[in-house]
Amino acid sequence: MTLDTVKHATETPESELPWKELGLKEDEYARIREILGRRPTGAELAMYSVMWSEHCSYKSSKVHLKQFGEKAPENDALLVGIGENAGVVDVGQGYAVTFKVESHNHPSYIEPYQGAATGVGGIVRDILAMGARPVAVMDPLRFGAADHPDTKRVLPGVVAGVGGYGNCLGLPNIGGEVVFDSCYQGNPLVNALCVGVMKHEDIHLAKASGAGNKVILYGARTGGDGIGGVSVLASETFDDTKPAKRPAVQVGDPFQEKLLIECTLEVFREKLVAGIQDLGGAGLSCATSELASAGSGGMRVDLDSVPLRDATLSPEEILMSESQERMCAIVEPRHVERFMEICEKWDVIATVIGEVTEGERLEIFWHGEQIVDVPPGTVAHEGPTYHRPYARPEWQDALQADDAGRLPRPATSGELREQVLKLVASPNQAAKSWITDQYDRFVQGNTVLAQPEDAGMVRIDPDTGLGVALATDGNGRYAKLDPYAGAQLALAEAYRNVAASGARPLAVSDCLNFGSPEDPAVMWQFAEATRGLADGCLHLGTPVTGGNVSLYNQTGDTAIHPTPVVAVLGVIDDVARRTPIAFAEEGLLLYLLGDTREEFGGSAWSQVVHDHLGGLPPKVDLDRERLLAEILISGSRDGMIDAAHDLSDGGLVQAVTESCLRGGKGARLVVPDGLDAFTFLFSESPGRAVVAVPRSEELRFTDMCGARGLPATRIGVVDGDAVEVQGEFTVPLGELRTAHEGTVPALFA
Amino acid sequence: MTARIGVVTFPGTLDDRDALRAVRLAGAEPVSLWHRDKGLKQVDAVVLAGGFSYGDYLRAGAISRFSPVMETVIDQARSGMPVLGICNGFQILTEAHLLPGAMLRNNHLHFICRDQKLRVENAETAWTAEYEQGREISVPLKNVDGRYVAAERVLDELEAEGRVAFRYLDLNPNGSLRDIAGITNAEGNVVGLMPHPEHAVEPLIGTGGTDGLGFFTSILKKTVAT
Amino acid sequence: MARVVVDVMLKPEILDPQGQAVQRALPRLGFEGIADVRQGKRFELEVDGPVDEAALARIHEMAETFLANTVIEDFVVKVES
Amino acid sequence: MARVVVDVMLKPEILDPQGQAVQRALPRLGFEGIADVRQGKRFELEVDGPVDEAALARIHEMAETFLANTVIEDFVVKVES
Ligand SMILES: Nc1ncnc2c1ncn2[C@@H]1O[C@H](COP(=O)(O)OP(=O)(O)O)[C@@H](O)[C@H]1O
Ligand SMILES: [Mg+2]
Repeated sequence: MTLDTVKHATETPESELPWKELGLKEDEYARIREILGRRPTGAELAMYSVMWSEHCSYKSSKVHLKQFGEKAPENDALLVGIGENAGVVDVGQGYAVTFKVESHNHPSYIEPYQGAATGVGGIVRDILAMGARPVAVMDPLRFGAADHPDTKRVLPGVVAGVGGYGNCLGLPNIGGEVVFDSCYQGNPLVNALCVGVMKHEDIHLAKASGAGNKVILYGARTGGDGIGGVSVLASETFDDTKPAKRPAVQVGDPFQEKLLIECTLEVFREKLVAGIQDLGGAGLSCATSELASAGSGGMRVDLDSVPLRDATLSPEEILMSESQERMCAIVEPRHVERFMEICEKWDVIATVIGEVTEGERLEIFWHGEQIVDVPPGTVAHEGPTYHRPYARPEWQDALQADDAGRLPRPATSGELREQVLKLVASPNQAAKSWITDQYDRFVQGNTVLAQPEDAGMVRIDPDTGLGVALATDGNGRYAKLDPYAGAQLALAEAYRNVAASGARPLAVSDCLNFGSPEDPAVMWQFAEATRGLADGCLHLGTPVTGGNVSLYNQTGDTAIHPTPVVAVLGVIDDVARRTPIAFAEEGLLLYLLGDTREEFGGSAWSQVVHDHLGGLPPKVDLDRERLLAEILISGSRDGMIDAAHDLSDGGLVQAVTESCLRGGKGARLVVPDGLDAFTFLFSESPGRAVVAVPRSEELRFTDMCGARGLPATRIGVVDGDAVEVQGEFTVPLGELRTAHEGTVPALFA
Repeated sequence: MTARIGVVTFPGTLDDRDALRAVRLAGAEPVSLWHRDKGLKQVDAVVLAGGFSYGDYLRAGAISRFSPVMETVIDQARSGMPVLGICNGFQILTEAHLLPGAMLRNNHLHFICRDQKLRVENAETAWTAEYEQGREISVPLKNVDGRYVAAERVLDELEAEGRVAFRYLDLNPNGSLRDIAGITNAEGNVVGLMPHPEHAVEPLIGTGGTDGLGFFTSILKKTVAT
Repeated sequence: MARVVVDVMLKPEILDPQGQAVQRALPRLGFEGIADVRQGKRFELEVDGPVDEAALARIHEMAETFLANTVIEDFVVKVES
Repeated sequence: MARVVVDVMLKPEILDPQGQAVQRALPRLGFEGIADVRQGKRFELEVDGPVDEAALARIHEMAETFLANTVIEDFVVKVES
């Protein structure tokens, strides 16, 4: 076979290329020809096809994502916004924090362990590439029905993969989510978040400038992994009846990544790096074109110098390979020797594969012949933009009309008690410690809060106690009922969780998991959710700093529930002031903050007791969320509250169960005037939290709430070894614990 | 002059910085040691920290055991230098035959991370002198290859000589024989255990207690005294 | 009782970090001349009853669906003599 | 290049939870008649040069000191035909 060089392409304009097989549309191919003024070479086609895929180019989503920039709130804390590997926020004392959540959904369904593991690996490299030391990970997960046989295959594999990779890297896992719903049966969602810390002056960007600077590829050798994975995975719905479509799976090597982290941090420390980019989706195609287009000059790469694991790889394959644990750095010639020494110290293979040039083109050579000659920006950023049609689905009205308020409620106290136990034992509400105990939460010695707390919290300065808190949330059931409100509810919940831990919410990252953008109903859900999230972030003053979109999460014509997962980052000046969820001391007074309304649409109760999804989700009030957060933060700072737990799915009874079991103490509860016991226990009105206040602080605390206009209702006291709802029922803690903690091990152990 | 306590970093070691911090909090001088260097920088004692050295590939500790630094550590340990192996460090010590037995995959096959109760069974080793015999402590446990096994004869010998240094309480988290969480050599200078005392040295962090600090104050006293 | 062995190895194109780590360690231990190491799993099955064609077919199926993950692994079934 | 295989199995008296987990899962998957399962490791070594007695002796030593931990494991060295 003759090599398809640029010269050859010019001479054979009519040669047919497999653009269709690579996932390109006819007009996209025409556009490439127009850009180049000739037909692309095979290598060029490979690069354009991966970079213009949905996954890399955001072609269906970018017209909507624009809002995150347009509606960005004024926020002095934002140091680097959307567009870089991850956003960076100022957390004070000279520190900056970068965080991002990303999806690895499709690969995790095919090969749960490796899919999840490489998902963690990928997001960690993104954070590293910003110049930060990664300090924690989180894993928002969604699976099919808990009792479905395939969930028994997927969940243990995913959990072992998240743990296997993160534990081996030495990153504490400080939180996440586990949600079961049959809508995720063929499309589990594996999202992964990483947070990193650096000093302001250490921020690094992905750009290649300075003619003569060297392009250094370092880390693992390049193999035949995941070739075409990007385009095939993201452009088409995965269909497991056709094994031929299965992309090659990537296998991760966390040990290699750990070396990559230490080695990279050391070259940063010695200021040897002018620009840096991790290799993720689209591998070298992505790294070289993005580095070159963000810089001032062009770039020349000799592909022969790329260290290979498999000597038979073609140049196209080398460009598309998604082998894990690789990074690409731009280094001034005078620093190359030292850079190499540090790589050698860490047993990391490093190779100069090219250099930054005076020109404006990205030129790639193979055996001395030119196979790529493109304007890098056209590959990296000028992919197609679709204005996909969207329309509110015709079933939406009927779904919203099917009000959960009409569902039969428990008629007797006995029935109420039964439903409480059923709720806290249901897979979604049950304790997840069987899962989270497979993750190291202690490593690095800075973990202040981890699962099952409302937010994960790590200390970033041992001397001052400065720390950050993070929570991720997303409720696909709410979003299905109303995607605009659903996205805001996810935001509100994560925001509230962070505030409940005592930290001040600062910034947002998100992972938008949806079905096929080619379905106008799904596209409408997507448009509504992004609009809701952007409006919500503007209102709360928390900018979106970055995130990820995962589309085509559907089986046949059936899409998953729209699932915007929102991560909120907060800062706390001294982690000693953090608020845990545990009711740990008898005599603490329990206060319910916020208003409780009859809101059961999309609720856990409607799902667990009636297998019902309909009506409207609870009503969001972002001003109220803000006020609640201020009270929670002041309460923590001024030592007025000993414990706090936000109220979300499952309502009050779920929160009280978790806090009592965590502290090993019971509670006596009184149904407040004006509420019935059922609504009191199960309503999911947002903007609420339950707090435990020492008697000595009661007056100060209620005065503060009163002065600021936040309803605070005394609902009981921490006491004994049972949860008692006066006049209704009593459940001994032991019985509650068995119900709440037995479910997940019984399903998966 | 205070004691110099070395902490070895192998490729893949994770808890080295935490161990250095624990040494500092105990009042000793922390010294970083690198796996490729044979020299021990005149330290008085060595900690082999936790993690996944060499990815735990082949067997946990199997590859690290052959590093240059271990040649010296093995030598010095045989002539009495105190060595503490935590988790991966314990695995390295068994692979190096400084301690008997071996570590295998947990009986439930999962990585497990929990607050673990232990009993200090031998308060006379170089690393436990600050505890009273029988003291119950709570420190984090986190591993996947934590099941201690040895031949019956070896176990009997360990018991008879009081060389079971720590035993799991309440729950045996991994199927370790005779609930063994940690052991010592006959001389009491080499100690290995699976749980992580270096993660229990500050309020708030980890378990939120300081039950693990005694390991580091013990060695400080011991090395300053001698 | 008869013994059937199932050897499961990563496919050649799939990264084998364990094998690599072993190979890289060998020269340091003074063992030269090993060009490549791959590490896989070996299952020893004790089979009740005769190991006839039907039994082997079942074991083959078991290996394919359960013992190996054929997305990334190959396997071989052997009757131990 | 010649291939030498080293099989490493836990000693029979050592509990093998991985093998047990496999065995327990089999009936649920519809595979009956497997009385016992043990899971071990298989190393495939590609040897430069001839696999003569000297080479095999070296590989034996490598297995004994490195590939297997003889406190808990047994091993077998085989030349692949
Ligand atoms: N996959 C997971 N990984 C880590 N932590 C998790 C995971 N799933 C749940 N958690 C943790 O368990 C706790 C309870 O989860 P959840 O009920 O979803 O919290 P909330 O309702 O407050 O958002 C939280 O601390 C959460 O971070
Ligand atoms: Mg919460």
